[in-house]
Amino acid sequence: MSEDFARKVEAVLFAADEPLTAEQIGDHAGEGDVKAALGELAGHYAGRGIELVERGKRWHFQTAGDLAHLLRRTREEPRKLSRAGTECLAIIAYHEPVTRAEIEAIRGVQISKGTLDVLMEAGWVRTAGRRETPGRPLQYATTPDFLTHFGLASRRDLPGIDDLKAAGLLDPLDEEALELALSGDDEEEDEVEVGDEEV
Amino acid sequence: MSEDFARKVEAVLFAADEPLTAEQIGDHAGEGDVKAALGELAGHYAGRGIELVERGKRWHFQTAGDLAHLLRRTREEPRKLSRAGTECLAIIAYHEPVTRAEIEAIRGVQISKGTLDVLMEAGWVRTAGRRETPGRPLQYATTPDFLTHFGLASRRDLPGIDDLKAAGLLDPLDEEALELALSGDDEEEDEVEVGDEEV
Amino acid sequence: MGEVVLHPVVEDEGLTLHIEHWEGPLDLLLDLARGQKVDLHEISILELTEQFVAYIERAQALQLEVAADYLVMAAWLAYLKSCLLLPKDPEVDPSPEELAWRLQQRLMRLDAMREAGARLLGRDRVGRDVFLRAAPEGLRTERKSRWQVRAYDLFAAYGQVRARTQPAMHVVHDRKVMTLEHAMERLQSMLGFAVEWTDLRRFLPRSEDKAFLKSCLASSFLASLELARTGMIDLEQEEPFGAVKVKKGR
Repeated sequence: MSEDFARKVEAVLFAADEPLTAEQIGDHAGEGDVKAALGELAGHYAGRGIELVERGKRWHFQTAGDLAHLLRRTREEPRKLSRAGTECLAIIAYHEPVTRAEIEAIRGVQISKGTLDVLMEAGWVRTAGRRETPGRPLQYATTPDFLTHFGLASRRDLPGIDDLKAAGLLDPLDEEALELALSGDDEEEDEVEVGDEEV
Repeated sequence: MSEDFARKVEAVLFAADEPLTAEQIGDHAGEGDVKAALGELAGHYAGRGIELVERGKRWHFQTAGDLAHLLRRTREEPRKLSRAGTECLAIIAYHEPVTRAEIEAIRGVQISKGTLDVLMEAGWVRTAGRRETPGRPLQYATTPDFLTHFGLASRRDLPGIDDLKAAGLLDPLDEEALELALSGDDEEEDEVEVGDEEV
Repeated sequence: MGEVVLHPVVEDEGLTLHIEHWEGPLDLLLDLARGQKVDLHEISILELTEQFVAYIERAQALQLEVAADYLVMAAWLAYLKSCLLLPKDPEVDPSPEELAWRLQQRLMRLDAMREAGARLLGRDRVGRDVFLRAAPEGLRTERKSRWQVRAYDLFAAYGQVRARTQPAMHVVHDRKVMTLEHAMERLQSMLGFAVEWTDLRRFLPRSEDKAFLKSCLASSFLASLELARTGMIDLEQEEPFGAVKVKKGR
């Protein structure tokens, strides 16, 4: 009985062209305990050539990581990120929600125009409302697709996040640090930014 | 050992964007007995939500055929029938079998093809043969579903002209009241109706 | 920074120059600190400061263009260095040690993020290390309209169609009027009495029917205009809206 439902869930996930939430799976598979079926399937596929994984509350099948060498068509990365882009992405992921000024404070340098755009275009970063502080700066955060792409079940899976937290390296920056980081002309840029991004 | 190879074949087939021959599979999966692995996998997946199938010496995974219906979900959304549709349906009900030209003559307004399509899609109207007159126009009539939907035992239960008159539904001066009786969103459609009728 | 800066890098004792993109002064500082020690907790801020300032000074001596924020950092570090070397002044807040600690923290923060980024990129990534199904059947949700209409709407609609298209019969009530012909005849026959100027209204028949009287007045007025045109009568009106008077023509 439950196995019958599990194979429906299996079929739906297999046919889907994007990761699905338990709810979306239920919409297609019909009546049944989706959570239980997902657990059953994940267990069944563990160690096989295909695995069932959860990424940010969405589920999908993917090939086993250890078989990458068989399947990789080219050695090239799917999206080559610049060093600035990589650092920005890490800062957003570990500190989210985070403002542009905070990213710049941590890196000690202004973000060049395209950097955030590239991350948003890749679908890994989204804007996450405005911070209710003077100037109401925009905040940035990661997306479910970010978790999917980097194989993270949730943000708690970010490499070393617990250690960094414990070491206080993810604490909010105090204002002095923000000031120290940015020379006077940055502030102007910030204001311009607010205007730009409202469009 | 052979199981280890089977999972490679499994991953290769899963990630492939088209059915693969045993030879192509071998090119990716490396050393091993592809035929044996395919047999093993086919056995493993038999009866599951995913099936391994061979078509013209090419192999691929596909969603189990008996579950195909899960992939196409229809969601019903309640929508109010337009005024044009309602009038059209009423005319068919009172005058059936009736041709399109007759409906238009009674309404005094042309009807679009979409209007009749909607009524047929709703299951209330069917075609009822051709009228044996020049041009042999199609005739329309109501369906048993129509009676069921409107709680009518038969077409004789439709209120007669006298009933309508008694209810004030035939009074030309009452047109405004009627418009009010028909819900607000009809008004928009009324305007459309003047030109080319919308559904 | 977007601009290209010529960066001095010490190799052995000599100075070689590389055109590179440092990601800002903090980045350069971090690289220098990394050169000192693997554990950033153990670096010497004083030494770091000297290295950075020396770099920038050499670059300037070679007349290379150095971006402003590098110069700002060099100046700040030079200040920090002098504070650290001077005898302690308990009045200064924050203390130079505190400033040095903050700088160290910032380097550690940046370092943590740099490492995190590298570890992130090194994970099993979709499309590089793990693969999704390349040709999924796809799920579709087809929207179907469930048409709704109430029986009342249906009957009302039919009633309306009938009401709209029923041939309408327009009945005009029989009304008593005086025709223009009649008014002319009447006026002509009565003209003999009008030797003096006479109010047109005195020629109207007596009647209780107000609508009929209006018709008589209108027709008689038109008749008087017609008779005046042919010279049979004269017309006079002393002021606008005043009484219209008639007299037999000469």
